[in-house]
Amino acid sequence: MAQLSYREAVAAGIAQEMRRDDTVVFIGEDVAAAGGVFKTTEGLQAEFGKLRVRDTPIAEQAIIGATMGAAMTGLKPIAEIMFSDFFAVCWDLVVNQIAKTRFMTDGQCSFPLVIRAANGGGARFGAQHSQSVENWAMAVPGLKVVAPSSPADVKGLLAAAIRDPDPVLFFEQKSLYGTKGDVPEGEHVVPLGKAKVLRQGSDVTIIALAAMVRRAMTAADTLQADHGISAEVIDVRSLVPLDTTTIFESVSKTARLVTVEENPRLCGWGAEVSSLVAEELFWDLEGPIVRVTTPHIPLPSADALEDAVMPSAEKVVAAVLKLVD
Amino acid sequence: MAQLSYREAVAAGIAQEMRRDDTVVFIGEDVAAAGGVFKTTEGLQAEFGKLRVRDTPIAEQAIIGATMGAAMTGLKPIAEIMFSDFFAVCWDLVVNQIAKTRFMTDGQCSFPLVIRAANGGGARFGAQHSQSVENWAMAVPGLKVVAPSSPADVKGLLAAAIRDPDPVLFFEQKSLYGTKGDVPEGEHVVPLGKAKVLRQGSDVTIIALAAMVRRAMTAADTLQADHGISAEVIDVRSLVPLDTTTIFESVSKTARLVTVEENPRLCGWGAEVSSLVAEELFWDLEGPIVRVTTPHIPLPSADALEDAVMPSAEKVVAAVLKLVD
Amino acid sequence: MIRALPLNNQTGQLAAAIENATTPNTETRLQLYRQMQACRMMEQRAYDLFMQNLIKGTSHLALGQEAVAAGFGTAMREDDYSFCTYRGHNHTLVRGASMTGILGELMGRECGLLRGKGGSMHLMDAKRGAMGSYAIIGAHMPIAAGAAWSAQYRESGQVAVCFFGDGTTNIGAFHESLNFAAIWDLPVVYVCENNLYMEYTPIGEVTAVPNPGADRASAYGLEPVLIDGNDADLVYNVAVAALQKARTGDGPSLIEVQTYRHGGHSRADPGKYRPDEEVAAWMKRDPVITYRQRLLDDGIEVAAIEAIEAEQAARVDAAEETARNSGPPPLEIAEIDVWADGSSTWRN
Amino acid sequence: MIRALPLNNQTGQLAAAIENATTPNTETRLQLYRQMQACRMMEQRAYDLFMQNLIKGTSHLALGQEAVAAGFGTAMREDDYSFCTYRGHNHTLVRGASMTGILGELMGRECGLLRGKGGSMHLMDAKRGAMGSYAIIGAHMPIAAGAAWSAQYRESGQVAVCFFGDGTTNIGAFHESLNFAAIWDLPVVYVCENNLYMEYTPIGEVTAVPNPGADRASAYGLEPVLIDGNDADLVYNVAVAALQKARTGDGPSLIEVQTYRHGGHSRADPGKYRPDEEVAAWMKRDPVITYRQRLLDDGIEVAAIEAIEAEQAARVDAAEETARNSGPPPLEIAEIDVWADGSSTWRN
Ligand SMILES: Cc1ncc(C[n+]2csc(CCOP(=O)(O)OP(=O)(O)O)c2C)c(N)n1
Ligand SMILES: Cc1ncc(C[n+]2csc(CCOP(=O)(O)OP(=O)(O)O)c2C)c(N)n1
Ligand SMILES: [Mg+2]
Ligand SMILES: [Mg+2]
Repeated sequence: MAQLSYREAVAAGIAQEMRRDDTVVFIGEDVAAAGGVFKTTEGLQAEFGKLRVRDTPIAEQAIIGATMGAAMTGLKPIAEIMFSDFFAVCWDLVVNQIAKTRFMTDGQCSFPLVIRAANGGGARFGAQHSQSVENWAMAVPGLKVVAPSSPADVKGLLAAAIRDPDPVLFFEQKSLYGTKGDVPEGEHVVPLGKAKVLRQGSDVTIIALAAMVRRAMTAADTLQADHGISAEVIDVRSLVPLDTTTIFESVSKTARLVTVEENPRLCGWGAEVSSLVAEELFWDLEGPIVRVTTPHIPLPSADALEDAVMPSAEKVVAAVLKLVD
Repeated sequence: MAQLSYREAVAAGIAQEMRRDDTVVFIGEDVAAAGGVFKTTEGLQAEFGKLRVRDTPIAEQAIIGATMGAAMTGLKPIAEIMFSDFFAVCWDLVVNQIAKTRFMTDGQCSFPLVIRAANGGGARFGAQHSQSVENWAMAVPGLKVVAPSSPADVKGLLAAAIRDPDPVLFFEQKSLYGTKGDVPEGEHVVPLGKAKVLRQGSDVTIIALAAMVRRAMTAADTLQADHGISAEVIDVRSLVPLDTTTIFESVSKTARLVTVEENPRLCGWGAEVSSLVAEELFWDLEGPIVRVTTPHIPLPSADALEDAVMPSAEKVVAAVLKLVD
Repeated sequence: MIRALPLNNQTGQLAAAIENATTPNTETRLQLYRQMQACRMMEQRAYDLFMQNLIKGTSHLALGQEAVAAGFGTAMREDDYSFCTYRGHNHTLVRGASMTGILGELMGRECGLLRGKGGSMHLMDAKRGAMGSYAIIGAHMPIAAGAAWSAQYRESGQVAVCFFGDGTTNIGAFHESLNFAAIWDLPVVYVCENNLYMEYTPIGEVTAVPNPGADRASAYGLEPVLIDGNDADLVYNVAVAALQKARTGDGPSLIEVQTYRHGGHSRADPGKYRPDEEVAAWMKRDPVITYRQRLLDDGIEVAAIEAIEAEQAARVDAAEETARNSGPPPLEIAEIDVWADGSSTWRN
Repeated sequence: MIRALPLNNQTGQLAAAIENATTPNTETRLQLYRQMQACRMMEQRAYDLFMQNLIKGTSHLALGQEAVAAGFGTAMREDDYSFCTYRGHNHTLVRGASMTGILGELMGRECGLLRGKGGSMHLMDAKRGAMGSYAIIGAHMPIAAGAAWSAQYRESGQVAVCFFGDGTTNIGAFHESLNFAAIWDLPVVYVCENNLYMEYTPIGEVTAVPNPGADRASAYGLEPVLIDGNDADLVYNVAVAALQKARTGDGPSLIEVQTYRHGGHSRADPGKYRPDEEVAAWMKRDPVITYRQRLLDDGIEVAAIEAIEAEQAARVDAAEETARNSGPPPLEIAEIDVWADGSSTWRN
């Protein structure tokens, strides 16, 4: 085991895969010579050279289009979109081209590509640099959607995403970049589509993603310590494929579900999971399904305001208490 | 009352508002001289002149950006995006700029603008010209989202959208363009945010939008005639604002909810409504909440395939029967 | 024989190649004629099939623009990549795709190239390098750059050719792609088929420069090239030169070819917004008819020409026949092949 | 005095205006100096406030680029519109926005221009025509075109000025906006501040032409203009000419100004990728210091200059003081003003 930061785990995951497969290439804005604006890709150009790790112009449509064209002709490209908010400037390539072309052409081509992006709030960057947009991607058939919460998962899930023959959108939570954790040293691959039960519990299931996972864990600690409530906490890790087996098993046991998501309220992944449970596990439920989300607003910039609106451990505790009381 | 087609009601709604307010202007690709590729805007340039009704280049970012800039400086622009799938090429302007700027600037500017788009499947146009993307818009704070199902609503809701001081995305269902209905002759305005109970019922609530409304109504007829099940049918009409009052009243009464949406399965508006009900009306429910959607796939083009995957009256009937049995 | 349209400052590698090019040999010219006739007859048949309501949805014919697809298709290496638009039946056919597959796809039949899953706007035959038809304006331009980047990286010597219309030059993806291709010296040839209209709007009304492709070339450090796209020999020679340039590492080209579609923009459009004289003038420049005459004038046997015509007529008849007899696609295929494992499963 | 950088084929209305321009009068020049000093001192203070961790989040300073904001700000009519980027503190200040409001916004205080809701990248003072700072590259370019379209439609005589960087010229929105503005003859002036870097990457490595703005002008039928952006007199004169051109119906301009940022791209960046000699050479061309010397050389009293310096120093001190004493914004404001009715309600 090595102690790596979430940030370092990005480069570690990419490097692991670039070493074993020279069709893996990596492009993006300021990712190569400068090592990325979040310093997530430092050292890659030095190790793999200027042909495999390349800086691009500010041209997200070109970046993602080129990534698609390369993937359908023999490469396994990785692209960086600096902030996930910028998916909006190249969304056509992602959702109309990459996601659909395999299906439309009766399976003639595959798209083994990964698009990484720094996602989420907490850095006081304001509404255009702080969004959590995993749900935008989840809504589009043809995209796999992954969002790790720990350095080990960053490395392992990123490796799996690069090996995956389908397009994967890989959301890195920018507020986690500085966090550290144990990461297996040798080859490390974590399969996509497996949620992780981080804490066993019997009274309520709390499911969360990325930065919300720690808050859910803190909430579970408080619930246990202060209220004697035993919460099971699940890190969803991958929205597509979605591990309904693990989630359903837990909800069947606890009979109560709280989802914790960072995105604004409407049409988030929590709504999807809630509607799945309301349809398929209704008779197992002993109470409403509660979603903790950011309100349906753009994120404000000032620290006081941003902290006030995002889901917090306290809000999760409050939601559970309302539910279990 | 006049008999108008859904298509004609578009021009009627725009013309009504352009006559009363000369800050209303309208731009888009082939909308002016040619009257639109769906012939929805015929006659507008002839009546209102070349300065108020203008053809643009193929440049959706320019179209939507210009619409935003005009709205914040005194005009009430309407823009057409020919197919709603093309929102993906100008999504940044819609979701990051138009939707957020009022909030970010502490309310310094308003954005009284409307973006119309032909939405949805059934025309055998294939996966890049057939999407239902109302849910993409619903997921973004700062956008109002409307999708009419009848000619009268097209005219009345479009008029309300044009008068509204906020940005409205107006989704016209392309498979409905040829359908006809009574439309009030004089000034006609239907307020945003009011769902419409189209049919009273007591056993189950079926909520639907746009082209799915007729299918829901047909299903309700069959349920009554063949199974003695009394279904209440609600046309949601507007996703933001969402008329939870009307929906909740109905569900409290029937205790059962089926949503019918055209979009692919994950993170649709049906998931949001389902999760709202599962959270706020849980104790009133007497059975699971069932969502009828297109599967989570891109839409195929061939008529046989397209018909097979979209929600149909039969599928709605089957869903209700499973639920009520 | 080689007639470049006059353009200011038109100098450079491609201009020189056009200048020095000679008439293609007879075998090549017969192949150009064969390709043009195949396209022409297939699309005329497609038109008839609409009229019989056997083709649902929309469809965009390139009747009148055949010299472009034929010229490039004939000049390309088998393993080169081509990317085209919704108006891409011909570009797909000239790469060797099955005519039955194309007509079958338009008709939504099981024998369709995509078994009915894509439709007329999305034809692809990847194993022949026909890398797809894209229905959202401009999207395929960066994708083509990506295929070229892949070829460059793999040192395969392949070139990507990307066809698009005049109207497409005003969208952002055009700009991003050209700059990207230029800075990385990518082996990609961008072919702007200027047919004078973006749908129903004359291109001049929505474009800041007279020549939507050629007048933008210098913004990417590229040579401006503007040629008569109804002259198959000329298109072929330019294609050879641009492919060669790309293959030898000299980077991308942007070639504007002037042409005209005989019919409307799409199935729904009778094309009435075009002045009668304009249509008449261009009908006189029909690339198939004028090329036939040129071949005869140059002493090619009428028998050779008629043999091609007969062969292609038979080919279209056979394709139609097979497509008509093919059933609708099996419904199960609507829910497969979202993913590489063949499934559409999003949960476990 | 007026020094346009040499550029091939640089002819036309603006080139002529530059050629014929005379030195601005003393009042104007003192205003230019005042604006530059205001920007300089405010941003230096902002830098100090970062260092004290009183500014959270990111921030992008334009230290070294002040002549551009000052030149245009001084030339603009009060009711003209300006649109800028995340590097927009100065462009906002020169329109008359409160310095306290700007520093307060950077610090996330209630007295901020946006009461802390937007942050440093989104400054706006709409009532002074400062129509916002946009943090996604290129997005504001079509928005500015829209404001210009509105002015044209309302026949208000207003002009929109849109500032952006060299790196922005490679994104699609740049292209769409320029073409759109050109075909509708919109009264908009696009100002490309070429500071040689897109974040950390030298602009030449990612751009197909040497002059990212000027070399693209002809693609939109516009005159290529490239000037020294560190010369406030020159910037002012060009601004006057371009605003006049737009105001009188002669359509848009694209003006590239060469300049340099003294620091890194953003708060996080020490700017180490830049050669020392390059930085040193540009520091010698500091627009504030060189302009001060020029004013003295031209016989302007040192007292007048020092008065401005003292006045602006006092202004910055006062602004900082007020901002420091302002509390955090009330939490309720996080959930208002999504809609024009002041609410954020999405259901009834
Ligand atoms: C982004 C986008 N906007 C609009 C359309 C609708 N549309 C389809 S074809 C077309 C005109 C294209 O003109 P041109 O590039 O000249 O190609 P041509 O059809 O003449 O071959 C338009 C506007 C589209 N498919 N994609
Ligand atoms: C669409 C988009 N892509 C990337 C970024 C990240 N980004 C912010 S500033 C910047 C560089 C901009 O360079 P330039 O246009 O030269 O402006 P400068 O910062 O030099 O003023 C980049 C890439 C962004 N904000 N938006
Ligand atoms: Mg055209
Ligand atoms: Mg720059």
